[in-house]
Amino acid sequence: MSAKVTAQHLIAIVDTIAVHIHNNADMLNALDLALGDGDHGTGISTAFSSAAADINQLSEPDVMTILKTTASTLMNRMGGASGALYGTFFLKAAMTTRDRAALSKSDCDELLQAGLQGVKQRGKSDVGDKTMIDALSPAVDAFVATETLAAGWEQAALAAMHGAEDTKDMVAKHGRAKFTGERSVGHMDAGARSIA
Amino acid sequence: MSAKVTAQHLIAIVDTIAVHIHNNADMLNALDLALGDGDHGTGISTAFSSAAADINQLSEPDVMTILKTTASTLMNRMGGASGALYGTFFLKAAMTTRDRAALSKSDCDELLQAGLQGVKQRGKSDVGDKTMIDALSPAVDAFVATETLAAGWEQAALAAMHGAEDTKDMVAKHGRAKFTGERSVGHMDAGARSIA
Amino acid sequence: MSARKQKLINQPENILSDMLSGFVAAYHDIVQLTDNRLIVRRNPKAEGKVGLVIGNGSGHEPAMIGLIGEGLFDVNIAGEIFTAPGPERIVEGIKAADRGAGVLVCVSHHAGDLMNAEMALELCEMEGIDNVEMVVLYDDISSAPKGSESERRGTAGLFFVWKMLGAFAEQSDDLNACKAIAEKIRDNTRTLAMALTSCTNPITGELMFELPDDEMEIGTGVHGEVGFGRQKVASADETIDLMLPRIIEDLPFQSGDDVLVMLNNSGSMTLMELFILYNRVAQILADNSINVYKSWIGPYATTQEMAGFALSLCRVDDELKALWDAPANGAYLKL
Amino acid sequence: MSARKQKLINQPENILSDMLSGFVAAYHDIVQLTDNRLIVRRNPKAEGKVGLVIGNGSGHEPAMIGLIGEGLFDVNIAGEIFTAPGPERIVEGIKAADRGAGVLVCVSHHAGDLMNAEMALELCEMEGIDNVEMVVLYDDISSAPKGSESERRGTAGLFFVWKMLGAFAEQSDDLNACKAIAEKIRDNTRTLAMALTSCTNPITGELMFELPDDEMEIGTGVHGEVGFGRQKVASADETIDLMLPRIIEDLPFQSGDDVLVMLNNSGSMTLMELFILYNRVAQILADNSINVYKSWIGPYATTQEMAGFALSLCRVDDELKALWDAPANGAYLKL
Ligand SMILES: Nc1ncnc2c1ncn2[C@@H]1O[C@H](COP(=O)(O)OP(=O)(O)O)[C@@H](O)[C@H]1O
Ligand SMILES: Nc1ncnc2c1ncn2[C@@H]1O[C@H](COP(=O)(O)OP(=O)(O)O)[C@@H](O)[C@H]1O
Ligand SMILES: [Mg+2]
Ligand SMILES: [Mg+2]
Ligand SMILES: [Mg+2]
Ligand SMILES: [Mg+2]
Repeated sequence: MSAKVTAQHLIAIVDTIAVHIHNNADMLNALDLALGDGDHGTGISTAFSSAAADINQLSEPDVMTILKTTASTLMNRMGGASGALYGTFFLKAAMTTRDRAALSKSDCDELLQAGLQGVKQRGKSDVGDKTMIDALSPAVDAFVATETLAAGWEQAALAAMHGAEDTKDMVAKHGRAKFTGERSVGHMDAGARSIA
Repeated sequence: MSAKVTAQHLIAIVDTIAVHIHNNADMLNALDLALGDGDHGTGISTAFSSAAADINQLSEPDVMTILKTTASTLMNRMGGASGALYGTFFLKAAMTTRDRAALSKSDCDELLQAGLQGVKQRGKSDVGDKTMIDALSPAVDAFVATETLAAGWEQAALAAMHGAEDTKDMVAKHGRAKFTGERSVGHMDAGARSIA
Repeated sequence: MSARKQKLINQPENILSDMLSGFVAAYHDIVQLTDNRLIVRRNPKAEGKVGLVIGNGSGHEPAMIGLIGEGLFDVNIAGEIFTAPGPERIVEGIKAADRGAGVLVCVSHHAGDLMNAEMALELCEMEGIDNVEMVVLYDDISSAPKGSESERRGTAGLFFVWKMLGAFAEQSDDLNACKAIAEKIRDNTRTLAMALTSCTNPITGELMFELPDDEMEIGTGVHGEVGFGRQKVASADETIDLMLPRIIEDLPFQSGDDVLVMLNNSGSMTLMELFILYNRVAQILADNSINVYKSWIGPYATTQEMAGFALSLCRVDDELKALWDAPANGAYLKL
Repeated sequence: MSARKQKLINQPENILSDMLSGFVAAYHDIVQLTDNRLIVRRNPKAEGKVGLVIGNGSGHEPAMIGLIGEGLFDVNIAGEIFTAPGPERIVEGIKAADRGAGVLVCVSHHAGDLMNAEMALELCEMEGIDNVEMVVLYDDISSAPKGSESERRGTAGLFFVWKMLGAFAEQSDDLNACKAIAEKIRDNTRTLAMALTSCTNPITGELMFELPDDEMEIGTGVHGEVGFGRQKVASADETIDLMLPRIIEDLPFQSGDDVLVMLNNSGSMTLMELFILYNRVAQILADNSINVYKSWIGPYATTQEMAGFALSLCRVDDELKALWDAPANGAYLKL
């Protein structure tokens, strides 16, 4: 287990997210269909697949370029609210990595916190508003609370799952319109988890 | 049983038709609904009711005025194909009664034949075309074939019923679009029958 | 049966009067409602020009009330739902449209419309109103075979007559020339329609016809009359591939022809679908070197909320192109 | 559930491209499709005038592709069905609309539309494209209480902004004045919508929401978002009596006000019903001495084939009346 996240690691991470979400796309759509517009899974899935494809095209990319490329592909291929939010997360994360060849645990802490901050600002929302933030925020906190990268991903994924589960209940109480997104967010982070 | 049809008789006849058709309006609509536009019964019913009302307004009308008034009310209140046809029947019939105070059996023969002729011309159709003519034509023939008015109405009504029944079968073979009209025609003549 | 069960109306017997009142209230700058319930132009055409009249059953809105106005028709006699108006009202319409150069009574070919118009003309004769002509219009290739064109139904393709005859009559003092133009447009127009769902009669709330959810019917009329082809619902391209070649062959439309194209929304098709359908229409016409002069996509002659469309082509020469491009100001047709 | 199960499309993933190709094929005299799939005016507005851009999810046709043209908008960025386009495409749209006097980006208030527009403006800043402003538009009184107007959804009433802002920008070289007019129209507009049936998502073929045949819902959004009032289907007059007073109270519209009125067809309402509904609207406004300057009845912002309508009022002064009457030439809005 490497002590730092290199460009190669990052590409592998995005690839894994893409694969995982692709495998869950139909299920996400099905959830969205509960009463959403049913294209949520398809949207995220195609967007992450293109992101993975795009960054694998890059010749000898640095960490920042990988994150920026991921951000722009996500926001432009996904569209909608989720496209803007996922894109913002990676964009703000990228901004913290200028001139870094690889990312230490503390670099990753900073990166994740910046991404979370960005999503909160973009969405003008915070924990408890029943959005993806209720999954993302505990995940970032859990990551930061750990010592090693490996432990960080583990704890983040767990916290995200719990956060998503919580919103699920919250949301179930608050009508189905927002339900779709929350569950998909849960899966999104579940995707991130499989990386560790 | 009077040997002649007077103005009073004529008014009574139209009244009876109106009542009879009114009582069958829902059933005619229901039949029309089989696949028609479902307003056939309502159309005929309201039109005949207005016709009865209009001729009862007339002060000391002669036979011709009664028939003309009936014709114009029918064609203008009913509209559609049936309005034109029923209206034409009474209009052409009226034309044969100029200056007549009452109608003898032979006057009635002439009147009914003229009405039938008018319908055939208006519709550019004849027996076997699966229209109201298939009910009307045998009815007129049967009437003419009898000696007395009473017998005439009896035979006419019977023949009309048979004619309508026949078209019913014919039509059943030729799709339901025309079905509505034929059955309603059968009832129209059934209405006439109750007069004898 | 995915047809809508409920409609937003008041008393069924008041549908016609409520509708006409609301229509003229909204468009009083274009039309007015006379005491005898005729829809007439707010600004009558010039004296000495030919008047245009049409009567029809209601339920097809915007046809024909929405096509009364400058460069279009002068008077519409709206009958009850799907029932042609009687002869006396048609005579009133003829009188209202008379500007001293005669009146052309247009008839969409259906038994009721035709017979009542014929009786109206007989009444005019009795009353000594001469200089009235009638023209019977038809376009639906599914309702009678080639060679029996005059037995065909009048459907959505009559739109081309209304628009271009309207432009012609706005300028014309020659009744026979107006009739001739109407016939010229009619004889260059061909239409084929299809339905994806049925619809309900607003008076009774009952289905107008039966059509399973997974089937479509080709060749339907504007009252949901049965067509010739019932089959499983196909894709947009497949549907156009089934319909357009029949239309092209019927006239026939030939390489080098200039045409107007209409995709009429029968009721509840989405514009999204109509644009997707039109995309295929444009491809096929291009493949056949048939040039689209102008096209029109939207609701004109509807069958209540029926999901379906009519595809109509009209071959045009320079005279008709000019008439198509002439200004029109109806509540539901502006050029 | 009386919602249509089948749509005439080809591959679901090609809906947007098939639709846009068909649309521009039919209306190439008014619009063109750029390589990066923007819908732009065939005849750009004069140099030195303010450009107008809007991005939106598709599925609402004719909005907004049908409102690109002279006296209307310059560029539309059509996203996938019900999905706002991403920021880069919006930036491309801004560049395409720039005639040297700056560009106003209009946003119909929905989370996705707003966030992507904000990001687009940030990208413009990074790229050093200044002279770009954004205005967020909303009108739906059912989506947030009085006093929280800025939290309300953008729905069919934005039609009034599109038309009158379009007329203003056609003549204006002042970006801030354009933004001010947009806000003025927005702040004088109030809308309430209802649905009689659901509709299907064209990509999945699934219902957008559930609504029993014998019930209607008041307060729905343009994606079938839930409203506040579900009840048995009422008559046309009762429905207007439920909706119009809420709209009048919200602004409030007062005796002596001049207003524009819109009855927007959400999809498969018949014009017959809309005229019957309008008849009651006109009565109530007259009873309240509110003067209807002009009205518009028809499909503009649709929710696929949903049966329902939006009722919208806009209070106008002489400046806005002149802008309403100014010429417009979009494929689906001509004045
Ligand atoms: N203002 C916001 N702040 C944070 N998250 C948001 C906000 N608005 C939406 N979201 C998230 O985005 C999800 C919706 O994504 P998606 O359905 O793909 O976009 P759209 O709503 O445009 O279709 C919601 O489930 C929610 O988690
Ligand atoms: N050309 C015709 N000749 C004779 N009878 C006809 C003709 N056309 C229609 N009919 C008769 O009229 C009936 C239809 O009447 P109706 O449904 O009330 O008028 P519409 O068809 O206008 O709704 C048919 O059943 C048929 O009997
Ligand atoms: Mg969504
Ligand atoms: Mg009938
Ligand atoms: Mg009828
Ligand atoms: Mg979406």
